[in-house]
Amino acid sequence: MHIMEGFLPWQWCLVWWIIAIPFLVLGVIQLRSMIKKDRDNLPLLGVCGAFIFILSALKLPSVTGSCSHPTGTGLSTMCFGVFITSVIGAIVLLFQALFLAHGGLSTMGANMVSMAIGGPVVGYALYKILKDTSVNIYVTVFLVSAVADMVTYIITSLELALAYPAAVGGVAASFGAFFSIFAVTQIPLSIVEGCVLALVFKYIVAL
Amino acid sequence: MIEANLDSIAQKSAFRHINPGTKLLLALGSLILCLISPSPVVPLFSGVALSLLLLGPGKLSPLFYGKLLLGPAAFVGMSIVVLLFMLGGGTAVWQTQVWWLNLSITTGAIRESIIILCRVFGCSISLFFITLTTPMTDLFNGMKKARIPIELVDMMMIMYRFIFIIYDQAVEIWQAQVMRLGYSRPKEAIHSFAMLSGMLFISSWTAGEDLIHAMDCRCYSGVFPSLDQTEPVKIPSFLLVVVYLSGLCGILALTLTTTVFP
Amino acid sequence: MNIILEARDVRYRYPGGSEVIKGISFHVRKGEKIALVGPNGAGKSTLLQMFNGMVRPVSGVMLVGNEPIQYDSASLRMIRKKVGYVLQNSDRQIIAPTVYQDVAFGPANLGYDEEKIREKVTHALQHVGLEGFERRPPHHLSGGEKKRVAIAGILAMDPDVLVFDEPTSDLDPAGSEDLMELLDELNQEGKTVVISTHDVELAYPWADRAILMLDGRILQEDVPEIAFGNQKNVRKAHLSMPMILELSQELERRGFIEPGKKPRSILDIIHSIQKVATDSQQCKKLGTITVCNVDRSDDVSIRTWLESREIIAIGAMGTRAKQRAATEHLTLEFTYGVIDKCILRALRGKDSLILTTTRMVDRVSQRVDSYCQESSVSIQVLQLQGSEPDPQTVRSEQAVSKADNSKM
Amino acid sequence: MNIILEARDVRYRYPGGSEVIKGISFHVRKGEKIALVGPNGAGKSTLLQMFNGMVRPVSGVMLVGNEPIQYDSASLRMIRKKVGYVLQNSDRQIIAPTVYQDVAFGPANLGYDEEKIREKVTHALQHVGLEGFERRPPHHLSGGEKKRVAIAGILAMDPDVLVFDEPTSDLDPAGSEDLMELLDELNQEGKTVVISTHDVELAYPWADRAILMLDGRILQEDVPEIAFGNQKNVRKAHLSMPMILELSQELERRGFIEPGKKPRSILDIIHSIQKVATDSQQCKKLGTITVCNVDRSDDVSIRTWLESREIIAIGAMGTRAKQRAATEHLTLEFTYGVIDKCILRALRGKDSLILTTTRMVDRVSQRVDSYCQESSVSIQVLQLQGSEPDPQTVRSEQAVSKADNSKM
Repeated sequence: MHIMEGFLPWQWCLVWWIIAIPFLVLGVIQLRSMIKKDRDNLPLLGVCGAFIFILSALKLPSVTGSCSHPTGTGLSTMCFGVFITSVIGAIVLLFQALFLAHGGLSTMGANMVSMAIGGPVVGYALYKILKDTSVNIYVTVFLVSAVADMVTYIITSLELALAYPAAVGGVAASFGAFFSIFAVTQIPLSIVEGCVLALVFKYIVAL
Repeated sequence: MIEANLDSIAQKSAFRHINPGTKLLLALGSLILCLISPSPVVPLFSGVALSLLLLGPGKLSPLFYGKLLLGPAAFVGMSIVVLLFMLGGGTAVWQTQVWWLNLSITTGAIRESIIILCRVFGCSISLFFITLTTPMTDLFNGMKKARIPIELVDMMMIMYRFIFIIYDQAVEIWQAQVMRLGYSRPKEAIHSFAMLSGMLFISSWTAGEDLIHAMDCRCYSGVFPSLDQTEPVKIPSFLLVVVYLSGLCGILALTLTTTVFP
Repeated sequence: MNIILEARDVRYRYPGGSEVIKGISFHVRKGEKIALVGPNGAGKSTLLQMFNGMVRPVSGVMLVGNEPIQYDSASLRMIRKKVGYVLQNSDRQIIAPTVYQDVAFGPANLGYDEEKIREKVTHALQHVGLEGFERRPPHHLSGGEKKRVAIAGILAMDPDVLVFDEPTSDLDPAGSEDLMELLDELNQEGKTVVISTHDVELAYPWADRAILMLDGRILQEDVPEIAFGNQKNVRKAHLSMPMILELSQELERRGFIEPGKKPRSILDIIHSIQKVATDSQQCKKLGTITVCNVDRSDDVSIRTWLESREIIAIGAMGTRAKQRAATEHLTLEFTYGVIDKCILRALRGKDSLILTTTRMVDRVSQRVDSYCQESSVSIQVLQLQGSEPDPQTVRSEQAVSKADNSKM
Repeated sequence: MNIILEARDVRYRYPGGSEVIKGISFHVRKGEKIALVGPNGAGKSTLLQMFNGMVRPVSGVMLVGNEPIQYDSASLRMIRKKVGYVLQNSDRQIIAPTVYQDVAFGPANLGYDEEKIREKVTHALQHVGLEGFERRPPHHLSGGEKKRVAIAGILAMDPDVLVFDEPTSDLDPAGSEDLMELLDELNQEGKTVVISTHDVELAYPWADRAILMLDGRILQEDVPEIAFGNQKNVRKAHLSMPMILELSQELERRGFIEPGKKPRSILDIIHSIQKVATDSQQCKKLGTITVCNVDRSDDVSIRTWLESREIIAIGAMGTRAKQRAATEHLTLEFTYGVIDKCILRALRGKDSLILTTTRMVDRVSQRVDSYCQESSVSIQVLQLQGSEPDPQTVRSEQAVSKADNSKM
């Protein structure tokens, strides 16, 4: 779920862009050193990025109107870490805006914070914590993916709430309203996506 | 979805021969003006003007354009409903009580919502203008000129190239599954989808490894060539864009306080 | 024969794209072998995908078993069970982690119980000659084996019609010949087989009917001799004329073979040349062809039988026959085009042995029979059977009557 | 001729896997056309990848231009500039988002300046007949066009040796023939061409030498007539014998053609049959072959020239010739195997016109010449040139001397 072009006031667009840019810069620096170390990383990252774009553009079966971004970013976080993922996520968002008219340029900062940064950061932290526990690897993958998914929607709701606080109750009430209205579709969705990613993981291991 | 992607339409656009810089100036200029406009006039004007440009000289199919505009409607609809009830100011025009919750729509909320709707309209059309007239390949060149880190642009180019290849694979796998009655029950659908994603991941990875080979075969030493030439900036079209944007600025200045709803 | 597939003026265009199928009408009869030929991008795959409802024509009607295809999901399930489709690229079709799981995908989605699924899978794997491969991961298989797994996955759903998109692309010549033979076997069992291909050399001798497609339209539709014999259309469709046909046209122009004769195989062309050149001076003793049914001769050691013969050439037709040859360590002389090659041998006075399966035994006598009638020679077809100590003396009823017929 | 590629007892095993190349020695001479044939999994691709250092043998030495390959990155760059490698799957080879960028990839990485890059790209695209495609994204191209882009990307680096892995897989027959012709053109320009394939019908008439591979070893290495003529090895290598060769063996056994003659084309086989059957009773008037060099006849309208002739068949050889035919709206009778087909016409007393490029003009006279010498007939080869009003009277020096030779 993307915040579409023009939906946020320009002040907030700016704020989210400013928050997102350091991640992007760090990501590019990391990318540059990775490529310098081994040039072969560039094609691999490029193709994986394309894969993540495709995965995010495919509709999940049986849940209409969904876009399974965290499925892709989750996989990428586990492979390449948070900063590179934020770069890949940014490019995916740009391509979605330009290819599929999905999301937008002015709101890209906000979408990056929720989708390419927030979700992956929390997911990665959870992954680090669970990795050394006795939790089954598939359960870990499921939890990481589902939580990253939920975090993404919480941040999106927060972004909307901050931009449009309610007349009565302010940001908190507005957040509650946005969150509950999107929760109807997003909670089942994040569970489904968690299952999918766990199964994908299982499948890849099986091969 | 991808067969009808906006990039292939841009490849065949009637505006293809116009310098990408000129097109970007027009679209991004309009986008920014729509975004900062406190009144709905500028976004509405710009949206209509660019649409007419696309449908008229741009020769875009009106049916396709209509579908494109309706695309984001679900998100906007849902969000606007929330906003209508939440935003305040002015007098209440409609009130209701759901259980313990007092819901009201005020004139201020309506005014605000209309502004947001118009802004979404104006900004989206500015974005569509870029995507429908300027192919990604031209944008990559522009990005290189704009000093966007070269690694980033190279990666985007590889991604762009492989998006189509991987998508074709995804479609084939999906077809094979459907032909054998996959996706027939919800639980099974999740399973099939996971299998598709996993297979796609593996074949993408091998494609990446093959790509390394292919690049080595061509003596890869870190250079990604850029397109040989882009259309030169033509003074008339450039001036036209500058004049239009100045006009839009003028409208913006004049309508700072204009509202459409009392 | 009943019509099993039919297209009535179907058209298709990609959403927002150009028209790829520009009005096509034709039909396929039950039990036919149809080859759809044409260049890349002619719309072959799109047309094939209409047969099982994967692509819905924007106008016109597709009929399966004389019923127009309904596009609700229940009807589509029925259609897809009836019309099996094998993709060009096996790697896209086989995606489960093991061969068993992959072949079981269709039956499982048909809602069969464990027992029935196992039975279907075992049967399908047997059919394509891959018993014992159940637990193998597909990505360790060779190209030909993958193709067979893909076919087994479709066979397990027990369809009436099998549609193959470019079945022999990516296979080496021996693999292609094996595959075409498998298609023949399936056809002998009553399946209708439709393939798309641009390998004219393979399609020419195989098909009952060839359909030349170009640019979303049917260019020509006829028996292969005619469809591929039209130099102008063949060129238009970016194809090449089958070598045999091209040669025979040149020979005909020079009077080495009778005009109007369209040979379909090397045997035919040799026969034609021989006829004009020598006008049947078949005086020397002809060789014999012995048929061994591997399904019914488990107790005979072919090797022992062979030892008592003089030099004989062995050919095998069908997957099981080849497996049998392998287990008995027989060196096979012929593995494709077997019957024709054995007839050629017989004409030169030499004997041969054909290993084959029950379903194909009749094929041998039929082919030899028809050749004998046409060229008024008589080649003996013998049967090697388990219960008889000396098969040479035991000509099967059938073979005798056939050979007698041919003498008339 | 100089040896340009050589393998000395090379072996290779995948890390932690089994041996795929089990000791192979052979060499390729400058200017040769080599076909590496064998089943899938025989190790063809691995061997080819050793030529440009993509795969490093675990033992044995690879030599390029008599120098052992060094595996440091500077030497590898040199090798890869010298030995161009075209992958089987063009989608895997085309890297950049537009045709221009992709073809420029090699030159740009070789450090050429803008100007030189543009020149190389333009030249390479012209060569494969894709001028005007510069700004197209690859996913909007057909399979054949993608292949050409892939080849242009290699040609732009100006290599001495071109290595193609399965160049005709996925192409339709016309596309395959076009491609083989392009390979011939490149070879005529002095490039050494090595292909791997399992299409014996294409490899047989094309190759100077065929190398049969099986299971990581060389099974046989000889001229195609011999390499493909050994039924046993061909079968072992999962190949099929070329139709022409199979037919000629059958004809030979029956005495329709002289023993030992191995025809390589339909022309050859017709000739052989004719020879035995009629023993040179070539009494009727032969037709002529007119060659038009499209590179040098920009000012002549072929159409006008044609109008003054009686019925004549037109063939085109090479990409540019075909393009010229298209711009002049000429209907082409022959688009592949052109020279042979025109000789066949000439033998039947009919005239033909061949459109071709400078480099291939000599090919025509050579082929006709060698046929004439072999079969002691004399077919006139004329030249259609821009400056001359009536080309019929102007036989080129070369053609005259050749034809005279052949009369001896």
